Amino acid sequence: MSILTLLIFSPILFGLVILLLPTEWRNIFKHINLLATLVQLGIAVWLYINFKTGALFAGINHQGQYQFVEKLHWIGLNLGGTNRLQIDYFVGVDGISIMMLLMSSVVMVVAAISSWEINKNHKGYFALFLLLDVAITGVFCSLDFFMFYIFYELMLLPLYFLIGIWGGVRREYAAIKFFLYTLFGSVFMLLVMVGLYFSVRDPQTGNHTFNMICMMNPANYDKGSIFGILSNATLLGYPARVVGFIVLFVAFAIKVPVVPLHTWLPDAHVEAPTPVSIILAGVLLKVGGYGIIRVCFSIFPDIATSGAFWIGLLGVISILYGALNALAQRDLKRLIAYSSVSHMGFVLLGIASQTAEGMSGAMMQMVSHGFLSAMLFYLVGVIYNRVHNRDIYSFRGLGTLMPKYTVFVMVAFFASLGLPGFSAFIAEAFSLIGAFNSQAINGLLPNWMAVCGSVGILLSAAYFLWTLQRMFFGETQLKGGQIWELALTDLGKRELITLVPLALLAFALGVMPSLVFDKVNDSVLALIQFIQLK
Amino acid sequence: MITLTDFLFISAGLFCTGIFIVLSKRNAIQILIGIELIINAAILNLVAFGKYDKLNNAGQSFALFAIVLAAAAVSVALAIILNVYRQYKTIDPNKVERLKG
Amino acid sequence: METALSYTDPLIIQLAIAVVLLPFAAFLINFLLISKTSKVSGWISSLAILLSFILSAIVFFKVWDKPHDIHVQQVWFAIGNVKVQIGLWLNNLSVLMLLLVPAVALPVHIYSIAYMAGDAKYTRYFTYLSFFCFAMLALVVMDNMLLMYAFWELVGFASYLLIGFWFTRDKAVQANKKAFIMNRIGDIALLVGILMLYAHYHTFDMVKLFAGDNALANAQGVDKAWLTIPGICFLCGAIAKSAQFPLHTWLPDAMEGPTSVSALIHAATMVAAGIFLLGRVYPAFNADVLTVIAVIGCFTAFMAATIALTQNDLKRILAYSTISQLGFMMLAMGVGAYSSALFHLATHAFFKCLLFLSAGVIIHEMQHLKQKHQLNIDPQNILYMGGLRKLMPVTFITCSIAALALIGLPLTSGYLSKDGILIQAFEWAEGKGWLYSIIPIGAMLTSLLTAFYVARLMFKVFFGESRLKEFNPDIVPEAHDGSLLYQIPMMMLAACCLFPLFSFNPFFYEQAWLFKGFIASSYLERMNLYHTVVPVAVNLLIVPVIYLAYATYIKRDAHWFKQQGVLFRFSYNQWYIDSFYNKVIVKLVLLLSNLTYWLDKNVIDGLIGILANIGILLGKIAAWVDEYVIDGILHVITGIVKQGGNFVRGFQTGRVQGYLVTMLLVILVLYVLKTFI
Amino acid sequence: MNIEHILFYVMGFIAVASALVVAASKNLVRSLFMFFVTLFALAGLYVFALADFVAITQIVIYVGGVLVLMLFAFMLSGKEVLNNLQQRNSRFISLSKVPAILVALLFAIVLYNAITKAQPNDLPWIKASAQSGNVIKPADNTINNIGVNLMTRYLLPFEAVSVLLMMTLIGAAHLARKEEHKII
Repeated sequence: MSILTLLIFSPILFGLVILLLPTEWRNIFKHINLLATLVQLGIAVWLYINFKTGALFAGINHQGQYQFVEKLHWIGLNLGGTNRLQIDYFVGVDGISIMMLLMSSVVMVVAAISSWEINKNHKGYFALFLLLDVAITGVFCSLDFFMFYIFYELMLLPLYFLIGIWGGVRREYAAIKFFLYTLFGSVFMLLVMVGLYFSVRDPQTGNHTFNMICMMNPANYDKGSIFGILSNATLLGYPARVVGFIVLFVAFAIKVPVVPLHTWLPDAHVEAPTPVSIILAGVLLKVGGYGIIRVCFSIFPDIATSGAFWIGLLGVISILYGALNALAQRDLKRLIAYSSVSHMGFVLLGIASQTAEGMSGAMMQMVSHGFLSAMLFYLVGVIYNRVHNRDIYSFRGLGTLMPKYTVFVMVAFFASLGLPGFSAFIAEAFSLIGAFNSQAINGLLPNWMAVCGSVGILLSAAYFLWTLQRMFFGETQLKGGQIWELALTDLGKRELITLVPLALLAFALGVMPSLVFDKVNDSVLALIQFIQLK
Repeated sequence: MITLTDFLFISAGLFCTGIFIVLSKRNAIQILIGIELIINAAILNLVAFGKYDKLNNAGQSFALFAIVLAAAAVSVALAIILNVYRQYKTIDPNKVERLKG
Repeated sequence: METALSYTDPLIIQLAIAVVLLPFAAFLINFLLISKTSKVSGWISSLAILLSFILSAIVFFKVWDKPHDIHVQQVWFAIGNVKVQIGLWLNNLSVLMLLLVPAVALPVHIYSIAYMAGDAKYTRYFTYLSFFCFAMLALVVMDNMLLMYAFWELVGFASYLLIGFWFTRDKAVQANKKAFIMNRIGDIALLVGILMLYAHYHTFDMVKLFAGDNALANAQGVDKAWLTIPGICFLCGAIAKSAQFPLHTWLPDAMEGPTSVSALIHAATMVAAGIFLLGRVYPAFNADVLTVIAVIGCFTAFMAATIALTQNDLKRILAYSTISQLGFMMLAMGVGAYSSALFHLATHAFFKCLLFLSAGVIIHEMQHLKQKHQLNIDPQNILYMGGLRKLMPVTFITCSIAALALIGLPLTSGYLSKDGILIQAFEWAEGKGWLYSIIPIGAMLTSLLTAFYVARLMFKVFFGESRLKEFNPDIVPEAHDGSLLYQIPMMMLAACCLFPLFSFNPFFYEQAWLFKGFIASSYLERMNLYHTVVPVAVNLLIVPVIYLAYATYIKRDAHWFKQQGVLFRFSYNQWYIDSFYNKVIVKLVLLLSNLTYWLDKNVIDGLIGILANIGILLGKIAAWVDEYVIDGILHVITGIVKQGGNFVRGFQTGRVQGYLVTMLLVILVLYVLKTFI
Repeated sequence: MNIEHILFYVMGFIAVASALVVAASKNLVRSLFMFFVTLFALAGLYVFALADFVAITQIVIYVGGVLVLMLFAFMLSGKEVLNNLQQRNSRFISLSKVPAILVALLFAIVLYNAITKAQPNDLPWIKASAQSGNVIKPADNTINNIGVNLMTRYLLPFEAVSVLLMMTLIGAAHLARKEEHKII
């Protein structure tokens, strides 16, 4: 059994333990849960340390260059003649997925710690939590499209229940909205996946295959198949590959989320319990970005290039639109949710630029946003747990009342608005560099996009600072009066233990971006080269 | 000369009467009598046609078998009827609906 | 990555790094170890800055006027095929700043020990201050534009923290938000400029880009537009940081911070970073951009000076004065008086810092008076002051020196630097048409206005009788010069405001060592008439102006300004620029944001809602069809089957005779069928 | 029309008529006795069909065996049974009998139709055997021949029937025995 398999499925073991334990022991469930995520984090760190870099380990479209690979035949059905249904259990990591794995396992630990507040139906909650953990890890490791899809769908189920059962007042609405949105995306993805399957043959076995890496090589496409590069097939009057790309892109864009497919996000975030918000913002959104890189761009590089302008445009719109919306919010969690939309726009912009700087910046932004949004949502959770209110205008002058809390809020806010020294600065700067570079290198994105993107940084400063001013500064004045003042105690030890590592991580990545860039660089270069070959 | 047709008519009459008895009676023993009548109608036919088989005597031989078998059937049937009566206190077949005692 | 220009000396490098890192160490110690109100923190920070000062002096003397820049680099991280370097670039400009910052910061630190003594967040204050010093020092030595930008933002961040130091005051919080956001506007422009340069030249290295003759910026055959546009972006960055029109409004508001902070950050160092930036990237500007710089500088200088004429808040006057002086520096940069600009930067740092520190002492005393007599006055309002000359002699003397320097009277440092700017502005305008001569004339006018408002300030504060008696005749105003901790730094600075520090010749700026340090200037010789005429004319004009102020405010026999006139109100309301921003731009942005939110809620979500409703409608239709059509058919079928079953069940009576009847009937039917059909 | 015919028709009439009486009778004992008559009449008809041995067997087994068995059966069962076995409230024509009558009449019609259509006298094999002399004459002694045939040609059915007889004997005896215990 390879280390990746262990990484993916170890939470299941813990989940089983939780399921088997009697309900009376519910108090130790959270400890088991935390242990599970810590074990996973340990494995992820081990992977990160042992991950080899260099052009020979770039991954992307070379099967041999992936690391920690495990490939087993999983489903193989003889369909008569030469046709054989070939679905492999195929996992492996390259520079792009290793960072996602590490980031997601850190976020999961944070989410596990913040699950301390869960107060009903412990068994179900933690079982679903661990199932979600499995699915997320699986998505980042799978190299077989079928497996990818299964894990991708598997994420939906626990999330739906986690929001729908443990959520806020309008939880059912939010859960349904979330579910429908994402399901809408993934259902069409299934069609494209099947189309790809019937277009691609594994050169070794001659069978149709779901192997994503085989899908990346145009030589593996059957002549005249629907997604074949030379076959010029059409779907609905458009070239089939364009349609396929758009469908996959929409599926992932919903996850990212890209304006105008983003409205599930604020609702889901607002209604979800804190740990789920953390996972949603910290990891789920990255699945979208990761999917765009791993699936959309790698399988349809030709379309990615011709459609880069539109992708970049969507990115810019997301940046500005999300930021403006955040400016209009009264609910702190909603504000942060919209800020996520804005920040993820940088990912899209960076990816669309198809330059090494832009791609790396996008990767960095995903990692950085993973930590920062986890931190932000955790902080909102802190205050919400205390007084069950998140309205910005309900609070004033928290700085005097909760000094430590305010320090962390400031760290998180300033890190998010791109203060140098924190990861988001490097990430956003390099996404924008990519966008600027694009004009000179491949001419995909016009300069004004990058300029508009930078305006997004300005707006993010505006809404974060305004919030700081409204909530934390000034004389202390609370809607709930004396009762709230007593309830709003400063951060406890457990909360500090969660927040300090996150803040340090954000800081470390800001000072030593090489922690990410070194691992990512080869893959990014390979990806750029791969895309340019088309 | 007594023709075959005469025999057949008589046997047909008996047969129809037997059917009538079987269908209409509410008494198991009477139904049994009806069945016997039908059997006898059949035996009459066998015997009548047996006249034209002197060598093998097929008609008469099988008439004999039939008589013997009918007797055996009657004895079994009677035993069953008595048992049924013991169980249900009736021998009306229409009222015997439960199969399990 | 060594260029031909570079020349390394490990000792200097280490010293320079130490200069930068010492305040950072103080920051860390204060942040992590020292308790909230411990007095130790002040001494730690001061010690750090003192050491920094000493080391920077060593570095300064080793590097100043050497033919080689010092440039060392190390790989920070690699991205794509590009290696991003981290490094130092020490040349005259940066070592000057490197010396200037601790030189100004040291007195401010000492002053702060006394000034902040009673504050509940004493340690926090010094933490921030050390952090600022670190960021500022790092900013001036960085060779890498990305890092420079990083520290550029960090000084802004430190300024944000310090302006909002008393964060329970609403005004302070609004001011720091405003400062940060307005600075951010410039920062974005700066970032865009940096990124454009990177996109074009694939390096962040300023040495490669701008230093020497073989710099990329001077390379032939490159589209100069790729230099001009980033140049304009840099200019925008500098405008925001140095509080030039139209992004100047944050600086007066920033006076909400502690006065010592205003002295260090918002008068001497951080705001000068904009000028420093222009100096660093000077080759990026072509003649047109330089003209724009000059125009902006001149306009800002003039505008701020007119506003300063009518303000009553002591610190606000100084803030507008700072804006005005920064405008002068911009102007100097624009007209090519590179060295004069930096010269003025240095001299201005000292005298403006001193002015602020004096103001701090005065406000401190006024605050005491206010509390003592329970007066409802603004301690910063100069209208309530007066007569402090005799009560606070040390403050008066030091403040006067600074004021004279600001006015630019001979024997002060201000005279040297300011006249340089004026003269060179005239030289620049010569032969370019009358339109260009507006700039030197405007500058001259501004220096006269400066003389007026400084005189007004001095007269109102120090001369005459205390206005407090107008409230209550019984008040005996008491005020003292502060303790030695106040006095020593002020005296140190006062000494720096005099000419000997910069030139042994008090009248000719050309002889100042600082001026000569920048070879970029080509105006080394006293070539023409301007060098004599302009200083004489200016100083001759200044005397009546001061007298006018004296007549207006002390003798009160001149009534030149109608207090209610249009011009007065225009000036008093700061040209309505701030109100314009608040009422138009902020409103516009908020409106836009509400619009997008409305869009989000109603259009996008509405669309989704409509889709959902359509879905539900379809669902309902489907349900109806299901219930009545499909189920209906099914019901009919089942009904038929049921009826059939019921019908057939009739046969299943359990009556043996009934079966028999059926059986026989079937036989009959079969027979009949067989026979007759 | 000779005496033979007359006797035949008389016999036939008795058989059918007594059968009808059996059908019509409400009284079980009466119908049983009328069934005697039918069986006797049938035995006579067998004689007319030149099957003396069958006729004898008919009388011996049916009349002497079966009927006696029947009578014994319910006479031995006691009075209560006897009363219960009496058919109650049965009219000859009642609504419940209509299907029975209908079916019987239909069968009568069908049989009549079949017999007349088939014309058994003109069947090929009957004609063939009449020509080849394979017809029993009134003077023939058939018993000998039957005995030989039973022991040779029909030995297997004979043995099977005998086994069957024994099984029914045992079975009937088992079924008819008085229950000692109630069957659970």
